[in-house]
Amino acid sequence: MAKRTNQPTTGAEPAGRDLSSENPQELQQYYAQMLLLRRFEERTSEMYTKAKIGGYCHLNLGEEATIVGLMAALTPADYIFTNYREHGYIIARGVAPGPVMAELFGKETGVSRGRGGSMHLFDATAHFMGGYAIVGGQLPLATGAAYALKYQGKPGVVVCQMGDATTNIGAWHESLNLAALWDLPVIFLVVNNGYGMGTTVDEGAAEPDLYKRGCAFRMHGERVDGTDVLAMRDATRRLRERAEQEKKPAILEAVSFRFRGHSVIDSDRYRDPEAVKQGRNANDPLPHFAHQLVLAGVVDDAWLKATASRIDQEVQEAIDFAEHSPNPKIEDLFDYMYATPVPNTPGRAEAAIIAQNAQGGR
Amino acid sequence: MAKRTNQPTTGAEPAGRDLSSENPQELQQYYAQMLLLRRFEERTSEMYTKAKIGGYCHLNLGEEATIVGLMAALTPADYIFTNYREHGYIIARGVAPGPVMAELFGKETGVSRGRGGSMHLFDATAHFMGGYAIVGGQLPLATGAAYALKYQGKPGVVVCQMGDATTNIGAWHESLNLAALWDLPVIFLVVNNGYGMGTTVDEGAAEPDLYKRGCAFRMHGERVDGTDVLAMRDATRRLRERAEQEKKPAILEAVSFRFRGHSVIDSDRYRDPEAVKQGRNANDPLPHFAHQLVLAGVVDDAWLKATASRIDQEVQEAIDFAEHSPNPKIEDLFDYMYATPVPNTPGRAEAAIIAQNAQGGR
Amino acid sequence: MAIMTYRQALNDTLGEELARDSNVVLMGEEIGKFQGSYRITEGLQSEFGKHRVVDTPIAEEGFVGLAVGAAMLGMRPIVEIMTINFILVAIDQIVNHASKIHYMFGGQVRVPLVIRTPSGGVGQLAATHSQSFENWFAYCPGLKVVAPATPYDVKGLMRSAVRDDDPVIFIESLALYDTKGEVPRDEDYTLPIGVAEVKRAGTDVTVVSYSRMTVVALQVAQNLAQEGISVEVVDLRSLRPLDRTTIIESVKKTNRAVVLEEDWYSYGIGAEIAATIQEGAFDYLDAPVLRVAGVEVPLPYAAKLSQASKPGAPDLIRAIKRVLEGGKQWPK
Amino acid sequence: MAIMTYRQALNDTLGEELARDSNVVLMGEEIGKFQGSYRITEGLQSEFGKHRVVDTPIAEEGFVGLAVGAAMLGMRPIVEIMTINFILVAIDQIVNHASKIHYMFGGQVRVPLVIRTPSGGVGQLAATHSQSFENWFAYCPGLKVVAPATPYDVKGLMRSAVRDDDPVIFIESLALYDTKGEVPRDEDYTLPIGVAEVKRAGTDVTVVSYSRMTVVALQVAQNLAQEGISVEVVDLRSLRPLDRTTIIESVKKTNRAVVLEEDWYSYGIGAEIAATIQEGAFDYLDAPVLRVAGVEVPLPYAAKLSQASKPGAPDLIRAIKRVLEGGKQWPK
Ligand SMILES: Cc1ncc(C[n+]2csc(CCOP(=O)(O)OP(=O)(O)O)c2C)c(N)n1
Ligand SMILES: Cc1ncc(C[n+]2csc(CCOP(=O)(O)OP(=O)(O)O)c2C)c(N)n1
Ligand SMILES: [Mg+2]
Ligand SMILES: [Mg+2]
Repeated sequence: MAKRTNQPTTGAEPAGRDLSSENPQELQQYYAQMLLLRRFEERTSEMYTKAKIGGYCHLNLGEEATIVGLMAALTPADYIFTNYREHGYIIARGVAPGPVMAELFGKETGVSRGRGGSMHLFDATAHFMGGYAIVGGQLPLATGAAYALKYQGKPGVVVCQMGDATTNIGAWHESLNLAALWDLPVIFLVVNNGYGMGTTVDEGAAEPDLYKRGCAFRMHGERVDGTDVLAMRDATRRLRERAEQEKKPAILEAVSFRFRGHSVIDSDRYRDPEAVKQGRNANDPLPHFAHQLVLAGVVDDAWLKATASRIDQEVQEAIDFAEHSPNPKIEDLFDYMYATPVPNTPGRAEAAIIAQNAQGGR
Repeated sequence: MAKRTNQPTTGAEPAGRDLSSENPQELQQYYAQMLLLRRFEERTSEMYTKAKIGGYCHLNLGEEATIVGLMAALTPADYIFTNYREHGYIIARGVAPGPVMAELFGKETGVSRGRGGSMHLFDATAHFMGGYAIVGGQLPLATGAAYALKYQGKPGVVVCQMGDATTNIGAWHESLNLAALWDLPVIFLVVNNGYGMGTTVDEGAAEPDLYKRGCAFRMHGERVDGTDVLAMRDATRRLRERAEQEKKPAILEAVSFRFRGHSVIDSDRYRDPEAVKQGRNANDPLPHFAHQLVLAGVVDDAWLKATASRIDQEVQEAIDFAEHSPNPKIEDLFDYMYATPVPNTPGRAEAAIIAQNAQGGR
Repeated sequence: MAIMTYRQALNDTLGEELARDSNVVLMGEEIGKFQGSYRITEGLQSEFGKHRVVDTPIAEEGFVGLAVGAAMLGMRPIVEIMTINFILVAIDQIVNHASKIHYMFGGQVRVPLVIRTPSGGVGQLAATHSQSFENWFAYCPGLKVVAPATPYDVKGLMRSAVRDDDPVIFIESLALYDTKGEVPRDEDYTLPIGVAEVKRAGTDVTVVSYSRMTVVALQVAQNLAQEGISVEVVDLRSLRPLDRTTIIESVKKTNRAVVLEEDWYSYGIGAEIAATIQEGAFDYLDAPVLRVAGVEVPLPYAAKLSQASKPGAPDLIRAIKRVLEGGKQWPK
Repeated sequence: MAIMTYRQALNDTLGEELARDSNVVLMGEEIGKFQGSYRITEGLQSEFGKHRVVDTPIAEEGFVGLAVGAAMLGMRPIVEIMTINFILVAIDQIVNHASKIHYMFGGQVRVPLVIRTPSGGVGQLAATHSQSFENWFAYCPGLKVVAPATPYDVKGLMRSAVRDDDPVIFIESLALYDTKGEVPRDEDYTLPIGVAEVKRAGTDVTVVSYSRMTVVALQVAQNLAQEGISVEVVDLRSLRPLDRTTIIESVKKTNRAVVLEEDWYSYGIGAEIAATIQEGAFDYLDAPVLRVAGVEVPLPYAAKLSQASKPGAPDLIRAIKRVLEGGKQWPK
């Protein structure tokens, strides 16, 4: 909580940490998951360069601890809504990397059947309710999901992830006001990576301590070091409990450092390369956590090595799965158009004609 | 500032007040203006009932002190943007009641040439920049006017009036954030009359102390008794000075009591008639102020009587002016369509055909 | 059969659907304690309680999106937007979210949501309070858009809309709320979304319209019958999906068509209807399809200007006579 | 003459207008330090400073409305909306405010504002990032809407837009930014808003289009010339006001027409064009006006589905051949 927005910590070696109250298997799993996200995103970037992936593509590099800590605190009953920077979230929620990569490849086996792409991942079973690509768009939706949980008397809470710059849009105000007014079980997770695209937090928000912005709704807010997986997990647990039991929404601001440009095609030329390098080193959640685990005797070098190669393998398999999966068929173009069929809508016959024309060189 | 939202003051006779530092002529004028607004709105209501006025029509009854106090503190350089409940504002700003009533009558001599009606009054010379009928719509506009003043290095500030329920819409958040971020000379005046239409402040706002909602932008806010013309004037002066000199925006919440329904066609059946009667008595700015003026020896009964009859006369003349003014001509239908003429737009020839058809029974 | 107003048909059906399914809730500004600005929801909050008939703050984007999110978890919200003019602040949630969620996520989730709102003008509500935007929604795949003209259609289409698993934009009309019509007592009928109706058969000319303009068209048809002109009235009822077949079949029979619409002329609903007819019934047309629509101005307040800017029966009659003469002038 | 890209033409003209008039400012997300997400404003902040090229928070409703208010006090803001998909959160300020302020207040105040934004799809941007909404704005009296296809037209229309005292929606196209064309050196020409251009003369069929689709149409016209088919290409350039005369005169000559548009088929721009043609050139038409448009789905991400959903040259060629055969089938 001492950490300030836009002030990356310096690269000092982290001190040892008392992990005796923790379950070692869980700690190992956190690390493994963080590494999985890291490698997944690195390979995603590579696949984008190889033109296996199209559209816009935003990576979670640097945010691994935020994501894994968050998910460690959630239960299967909970629901998650995110923005377009969500590959890590759906994987950490338990969806296999294969179908996620397949979605990025635009394949029929993808989590959104190839219809959504990188910015629009979804998995109903995992209660992963979608990546949304209009800034702020997911906020009212998540608030509504929390409304439904409360109305239907179901357990669980909703997590609504967003970026720092999203706190400047009107949907923020309306959603938080409704959530506070109606006592809805929702946590608004603000992933503060310091930037909109090239705009810093201070350049966009008149109150740059984002967790304080709940004051306009008498809503509680906290800031947490988003590069610290345990701090993140514990903060989420606390706010989750409060949301579920007392139906009190809250803001959780997780501060981290954006490793690269805004998206894979952003060359990041508005940041000083030296500062970025330093920020990356100082705020990389992986080596810090590994170091702590080693110091605490939870893992050793051999384990780290084995885990790395297992995960490399896992990501490679995801890529292979994506690569070998079938494309959606043009004949299926109008499937999922309407959930309740009605007359005078195009269907498979029309799609077949489009498919035929497309083969004819469309 | 002791006054709480939704807690109308009790009807106790106000104590005498030291007015020795005030200019008696000014005090008299405040009273006369307040009475003018009162009578104007009462007669407007009557004219609506007689079907001289159409559309929606919202009255300022009970808000006279807020309006007159506000205008007393402004200079000719300042600009004012309001919502649709704005008859009093344009009059107190110095526009003659005749053209205002003519606008309500839909006449060519109206302040908006009969095109706007009750919700859309405008007077460029008075810097009265419009009544706006979409809740929250005027907020970005007013912020932009403040932006222009600052950009062009001009003196003056902008006042953006709105109702209490307007603080729940997204445009509030975006506008206040921009104003605070860019240090714009604008005062956001929240007229808290206790209600949206039938919705109380607490039922709409998770932070019902509305002046505090600026915390999300580090913006200063104050609450003032909106039935006290001098308190209102002084608060406006302070915030105006700050806005002009330091380019610091602020929120001013003026609390008053809504005398009637939301608009003239609202029968107000969701409020207890007895409570409304009491609230009206307790919060009527006119008798309270008259009483203070009499106690302080600024006016006497004869003056009050003479003023009342002068103002009745003035409002009657406004009605007569409206009544005898010409209607806009259908032949002018496309005037003011575009400020810069371009080809392929309808003009007077097309309007003439429409006029002809209209005579033929359209 | 019972005679009831359009308003009563709405109120009844909303009450029935609230009673039928506990996942149905009504949401909107002033729909409860205030009883609805146009009294469509009168009495429903007292009957069903504050958690079924929910008064919202003025935050259309927020509560429309909230309803979408709630629908994704199995609720069936019916949202009132006080008038269609105010839907602009919520349109992102409808068009960028509600309309896409089922398709874009590969069919994994449904959005059973109704947004009901009155469109068009009445009285002298002026530029910001008299608009029609149903064409915008009709343009968007993923939405369904209906616009009933009669109490009977209101009931049938509202039931279908509430029970449909896709987002439905339910267009009403301020000027129709007090109109009356016959409705069967105690019958749970529904009307299919996406199907137009020939509301009056005729042989000389087809008038295509929807919502309040259908009522005007039927009146004109009745009047012209006395002059020996036989007008067929096609009531679209749904704007999306659009029932092109019914329109085209009618024009193939009458060989002439006029569209009557309350929205602005250019790029309005009538543009699609005229384009559809010329494409589908090209060889059958004896005259161009004419459009009778709103004059293209921000609607002025003054009574006469306002009146002159809105389409009405005399304009329709003039257009019908023009097409009967094979009139081909442009501009009108 | 110089050869330059559409992007460069935009960048140049914005720079010239900034230099010409100190009341001109650029506003938008990431247009300064970031140099613009599509590099349209590259270098302009360094050249003109932060108070002329203003980076805004993500608050489209707020800064669009702010620009409207600033325009009312005599500034001439040019606002970038990163892509047209994000304009939905700001549309209330444009349609309920900017478009009405001059008329509704009886001509007392002007709104000299340009909103520039790319429309349409490119790559695999999927459902939320590939839409076209220019038809919505074209529907609204009080707005002017232009959509240039070439660097030459960009310059001429941008100059007119910036110097015009009304709100102008300036529609660009992601897929055109890298295309090149000839532009006169050092000449301060303008092009009139509201006037279409016959970009290629022909005798067999008229293709009506705008923005990127005009480029496709011109290519197709060139190719079909080799098959002996003479295509006339009418580039609308302005969608509001719509230059009906130029369209109709062309069709009166060719007797056949196809509309090529990137937006969705139903209720798109093509509907108005087809309706206009059948009304204005009824006796001249030898075949129905066909529309080649986007398939009506929330654009899927997968490359092949996405491709198959967008209109292209082969579709236009098929349609042209159909109208040449007098093809009258529906549906296509
Ligand atoms: C309404 C809207 N405006 C603009 C954009 C373009 N855009 C996409 S991401 C982004 C920056 C968002 O920053 P932040 O909220 O901090 O999230 P981050 O990408 O840093 O995780 C912008 C401006 C958009 N998608 N939607
Ligand atoms: C965006 C929008 N939503 C709804 C309305 C309908 N409406 C008009 S006034 C009003 C209540 C506003 O209350 P408040 O802001 O307190 O102002 P007051 O009328 O009390 O002065 C509502 C809901 C509107 N005009 N615009
Ligand atoms: Mg960020
Ligand atoms: Mg109020």
